[in-house]
Amino acid sequence: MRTLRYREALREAMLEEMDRDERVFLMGEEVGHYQGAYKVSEGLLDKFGERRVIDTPIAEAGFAGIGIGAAMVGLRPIIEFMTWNFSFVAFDQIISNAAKIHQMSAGALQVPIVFRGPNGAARQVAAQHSHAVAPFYASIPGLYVCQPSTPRDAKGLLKTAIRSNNPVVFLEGETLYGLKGEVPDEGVEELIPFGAARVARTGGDCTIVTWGRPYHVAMAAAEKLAADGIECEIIDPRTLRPLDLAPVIESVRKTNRCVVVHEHWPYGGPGAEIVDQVQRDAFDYLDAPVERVAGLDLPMPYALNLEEQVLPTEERVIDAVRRVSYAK
Amino acid sequence: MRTLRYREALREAMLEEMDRDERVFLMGEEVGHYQGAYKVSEGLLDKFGERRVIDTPIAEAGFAGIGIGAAMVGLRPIIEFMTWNFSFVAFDQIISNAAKIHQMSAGALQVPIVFRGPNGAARQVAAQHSHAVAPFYASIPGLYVCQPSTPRDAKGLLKTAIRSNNPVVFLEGETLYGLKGEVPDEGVEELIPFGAARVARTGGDCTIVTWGRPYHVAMAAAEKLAADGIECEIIDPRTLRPLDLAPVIESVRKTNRCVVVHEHWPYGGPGAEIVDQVQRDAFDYLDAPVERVAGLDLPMPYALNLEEQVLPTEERVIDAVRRVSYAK
Amino acid sequence: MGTPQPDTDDLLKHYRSMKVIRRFEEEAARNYAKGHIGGFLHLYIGQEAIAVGAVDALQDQDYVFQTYRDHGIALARGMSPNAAMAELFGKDTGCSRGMGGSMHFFDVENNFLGGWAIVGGHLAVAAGAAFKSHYNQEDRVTMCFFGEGSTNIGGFHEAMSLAGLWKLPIVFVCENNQYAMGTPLERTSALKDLSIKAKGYAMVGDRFEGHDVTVVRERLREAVERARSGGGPTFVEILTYRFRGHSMSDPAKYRTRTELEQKKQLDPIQVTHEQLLALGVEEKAIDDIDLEVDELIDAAVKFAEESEPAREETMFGTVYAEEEGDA
Amino acid sequence: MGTPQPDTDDLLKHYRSMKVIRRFEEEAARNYAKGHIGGFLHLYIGQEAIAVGAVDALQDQDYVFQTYRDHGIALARGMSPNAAMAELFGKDTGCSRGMGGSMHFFDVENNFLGGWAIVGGHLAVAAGAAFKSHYNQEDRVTMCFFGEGSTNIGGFHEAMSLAGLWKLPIVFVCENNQYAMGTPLERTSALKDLSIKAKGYAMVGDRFEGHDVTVVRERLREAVERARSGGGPTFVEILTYRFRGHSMSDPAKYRTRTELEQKKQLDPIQVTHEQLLALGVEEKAIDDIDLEVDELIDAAVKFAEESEPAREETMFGTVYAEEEGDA
Ligand SMILES: Cc1ncc(C[n+]2csc(CCOP(=O)(O)OP(=O)(O)O)c2C)c(N)n1
Ligand SMILES: Cc1ncc(C[n+]2csc(CCOP(=O)(O)OP(=O)(O)O)c2C)c(N)n1
Ligand SMILES: [Mg+2]
Ligand SMILES: [Mg+2]
Repeated sequence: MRTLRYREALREAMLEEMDRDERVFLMGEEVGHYQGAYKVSEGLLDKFGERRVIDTPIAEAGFAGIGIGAAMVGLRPIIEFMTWNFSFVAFDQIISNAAKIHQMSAGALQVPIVFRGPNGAARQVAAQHSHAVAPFYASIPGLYVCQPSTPRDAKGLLKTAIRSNNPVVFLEGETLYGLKGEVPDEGVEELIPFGAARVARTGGDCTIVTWGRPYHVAMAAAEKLAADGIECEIIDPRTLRPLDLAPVIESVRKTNRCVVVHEHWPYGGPGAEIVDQVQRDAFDYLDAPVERVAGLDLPMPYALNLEEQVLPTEERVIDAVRRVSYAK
Repeated sequence: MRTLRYREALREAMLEEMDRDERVFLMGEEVGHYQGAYKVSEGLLDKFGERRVIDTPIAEAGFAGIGIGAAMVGLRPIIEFMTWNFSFVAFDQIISNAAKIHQMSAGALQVPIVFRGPNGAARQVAAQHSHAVAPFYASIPGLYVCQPSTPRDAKGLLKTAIRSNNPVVFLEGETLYGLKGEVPDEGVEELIPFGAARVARTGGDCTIVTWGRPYHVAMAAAEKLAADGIECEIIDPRTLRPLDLAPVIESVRKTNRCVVVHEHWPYGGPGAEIVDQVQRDAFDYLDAPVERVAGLDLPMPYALNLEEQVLPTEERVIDAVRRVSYAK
Repeated sequence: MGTPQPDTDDLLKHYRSMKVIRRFEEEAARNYAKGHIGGFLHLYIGQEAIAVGAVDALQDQDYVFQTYRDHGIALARGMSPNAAMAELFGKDTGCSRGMGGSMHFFDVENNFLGGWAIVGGHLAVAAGAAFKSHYNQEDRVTMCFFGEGSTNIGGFHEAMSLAGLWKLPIVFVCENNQYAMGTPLERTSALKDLSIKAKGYAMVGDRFEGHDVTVVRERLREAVERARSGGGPTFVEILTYRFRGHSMSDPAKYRTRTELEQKKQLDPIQVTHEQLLALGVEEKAIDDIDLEVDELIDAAVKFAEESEPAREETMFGTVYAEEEGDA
Repeated sequence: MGTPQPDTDDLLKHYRSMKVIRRFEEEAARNYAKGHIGGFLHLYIGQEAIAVGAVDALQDQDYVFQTYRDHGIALARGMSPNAAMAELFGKDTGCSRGMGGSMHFFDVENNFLGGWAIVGGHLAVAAGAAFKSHYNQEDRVTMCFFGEGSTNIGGFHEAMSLAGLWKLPIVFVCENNQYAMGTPLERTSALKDLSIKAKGYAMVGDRFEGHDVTVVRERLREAVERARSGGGPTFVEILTYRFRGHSMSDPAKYRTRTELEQKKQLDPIQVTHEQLLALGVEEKAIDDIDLEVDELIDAAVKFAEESEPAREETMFGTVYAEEEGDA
């Protein structure tokens, strides 16, 4: 194992897959000459040239559509959105075209494409630049949705996404790019399958389902709770569509408690979907209602003191776990 | 009380509010000279003229944005999307602008605008034209979301929406437009408040939460279940944001069972949000997990035999109610 | 430039092809009225010379994209009337196995890549197919059709901007049939000559009448050759007219009977018929074609009626494509 | 047309206004480095003559919209440096009470309507403000600014199409500073002279250099008067250059030092300074302005530092507007 940053792990995944398959190319704003707005694609232009690392004008619907068309006829595009906030102007391309073509053509056409970029709050970038978009994309059949929390998952899932024959929404995090973590050594290929949740921490008192930036908040909260004798089992679904809750149900049968921790707004989305499935499939095992710790239900304000209050905090996670544990 | 069609009830609401307030205008594709793609706006051009009933080119993001800008500076636009499927090309205007301006400007600006049009399946219009969009819009703070099931609610909610100082997403139904129902007599003004669910049927055995087209499917299913001695209490939230579940919780305390019936895809959305809240607020009263009857998790096929299978059916509602009632 | 002289054999071929489309849609309309076809049905009647001329300007390996008004181009491109009619009937034998219906015809074998129902939504997708030819250095042009009402939407602009910037091998064909649903062009565009829009993208523009199939073929051939030879995209506006309503549910009250009658003077099939007679073709030879086409279409209806309905397996089996190593 | 002759009093006023913007942003940059300001900070340094000239071409009742690069126009339009700096510091005394930050300045009193951060997203909104003037027959023009990188996106096209069709009283000002983040225009547009895009919307276009504040005012005044007198919208491309990176995080490696130095020869503040001297204004008079501006900006920083942080009540209280009959 080596230690890599999340950003480097993503870069390696793209580099290896582009090396392996000439049909794979990267397209987006500033991905080439600028080396990526967040430096994820640094060095790729030098290695693969302008044919395969393509800087675009600001026209997300246009280049997302071009990616979809290119995928329909045999290429394997990686489309970078500088941030997922900018996918909203391309929303129709993703939901009406990418997610529909395989079925509308009765299987005659496939759309092997990856849409990727940073998702969620990025520290004080305010209301129009802080969207956590999983609720929109995870609800759409025909798409796969990945949201890796660690460098290792980032690399392994992105490789799987690039090799997939289906459209994949790949949610990264500006505040995760600098994060360091273990990644398999060079030459050791790891493809992480979709729909395989990962148990990140074991514990018998409360099950926590979490992913993305809040995953790290929950992990820290779990340590503090452990100091007070409450052991949390933390499960990261890694892909939000498909959603693998089997390990969660199994865990809840043991802990009889569940808390879901996520950045996206509280109304609906993967957070509510997980609660829906857990209360149905573990109904007889729950000793308390499933609780959620989510981003607050409002547009993101600019001021740091307020942004910190909007995003899930260790404190809110600890309170929720204590509530479902009926502990003070 | 009079009997009106859902379409006529909506038209009356617009007509009365346009009569009452000159700042209100209607803008959209074919709303004027063509009298509305679905004839909801029939006659409005003749009555109010081209200044206030405005046909647009096909440019949803453009005229949605124009509506938002006009609302910011004092007008009260009603923006018609020929169908909500076409709101996807205007998605960014709704989420990044309409829902954000009041907060970004710290309250200095308001966006009193209504986005309305038919939502959901419209019989064999296939994958790109059959979206039930509530999951997307109901998750966004800063918006209100209405989805009336009856002519009376359609009129009363639309009048409230037009008078609101906030952006309102108003979801109608192509398959509801012809539906007849009681509406208060002329001269009797009824404004139905947002966040006030309606108990449509009382019963002590199972609570059903439903809205839109499936509301009528559930009502029919309830009659059949009653014949077998299972009495359902049916509650229509009427607005999905804000979501008034107080009567649902109260009902579940009595029935100890709950089924949520909706057209939108199963993953997340209002359906899962309702389950999330019910399992939390009525935890000690539930004798069975909350069940859901939703549209199937796939793009809508064209063929009628398949479309009928995708949408919620009486049969599926009946099965769900029997399951939570532990009845064969 | 002077009007190109039609060649008799070509013209006979074109006449038959246009006739197939016309008769197919007349029967489709009849069966829609009977309730055998559902959803939206947008007829191409009156615009046939464009699809037929365009196909003759293309090569087999070239890609074609169209809006929901797609029966004409699909048939011209070689789709069997059986597969087309069966699709309208929602049958398993349809070109999209009953998944797509009228608006979503697909025929990958003939490089007809759909059938798209979101205005402006398929232009960038078509540019993507052209991008692939460019990426792989293939000798393959993409032709993308859309209506004049689609030129105000963002999807049009972004596809034009990117195709122009990257000199993609694509021809954008705007079928200006004067109306977007019930709205005439003068109420949707400040610009009257839409081909001027090409200037905004440093792109070549062209504009002409679309009732003479030979003219259509020759003018589009120029654009196709430009794309094929690396000269980049062309924006072509073709003036035409639809004789039916926007879709079956549209009574077309927004236009006068006189306007319609006057436009019908330039019915492309009539025009071709007269050209054939002028070239000395016997009335009898033309009647034979008409008869053969009638039989072809009647057989298509029969085929559609007798086919099995769309299958549940198709619906569940095409949400996601198989992955390597799947089942 | 010949270059218009500046009037000394106007020019002194313009010099001061540009100087306020320049010094404000220099201090903002310093405080960003110190960590007193967060998020994105896009500086307008080098483009000041456009904001100042534009404001002088407008009347008080006119509406102004800008992108995230909004400090310059906000200050030129009359926002107090205190409210502007406090916003950057995320304070309750800021122009958006700490909700918006650098990208979302708002100043309704001065009819400055934001501060928008989605490329192309505010053009239609601005057209909507113009639509209201048109609807209410008000004597009020809207001016909407955006960068050259924003001309490829759908939002640009739809706003231009609708404003042109309905002859809305709006002026679209494209500040062509040569780069969209790190990408020069030649890599984002096949068209070099962007003002040609106006033709695609049957709209009047104009194009000129933006370093001489008097030229900017005079040329924009024509467009503003056209809009005011019912002549419809104008698309204006102004050639300019930003001396700093796209935002604070951009080292601007994509351009050469020589290019930057050469562009700085046309620093609008320097140009104005020389024009003032040429008009016989004393160096001393100019120094006095500089001194007064320095104090103004220092006071603004002090004000921002000492203000109370943004308030929770504002955040919770501005998600929804009060309804009639609310509390
Ligand atoms: C984005 C979007 N908005 C609205 C519609 C509804 N609609 C379908 S066809 C049509 C008119 C299109 O007219 P035109 O582009 O001229 O093509 P034509 O039908 O005349 O061939 C409209 C408004 C749509 N399909 N997509
Ligand atoms: C739809 C969208 N895509 C991408 C971005 C990220 N972004 C912000 S500014 C910018 C460059 C804009 O350049 P230009 O329009 O020339 O304006 P300038 O910054 O030069 O003033 C980009 C790509 C965005 N804000 N919105
Ligand atoms: Mg048309
Ligand atoms: Mg620029």
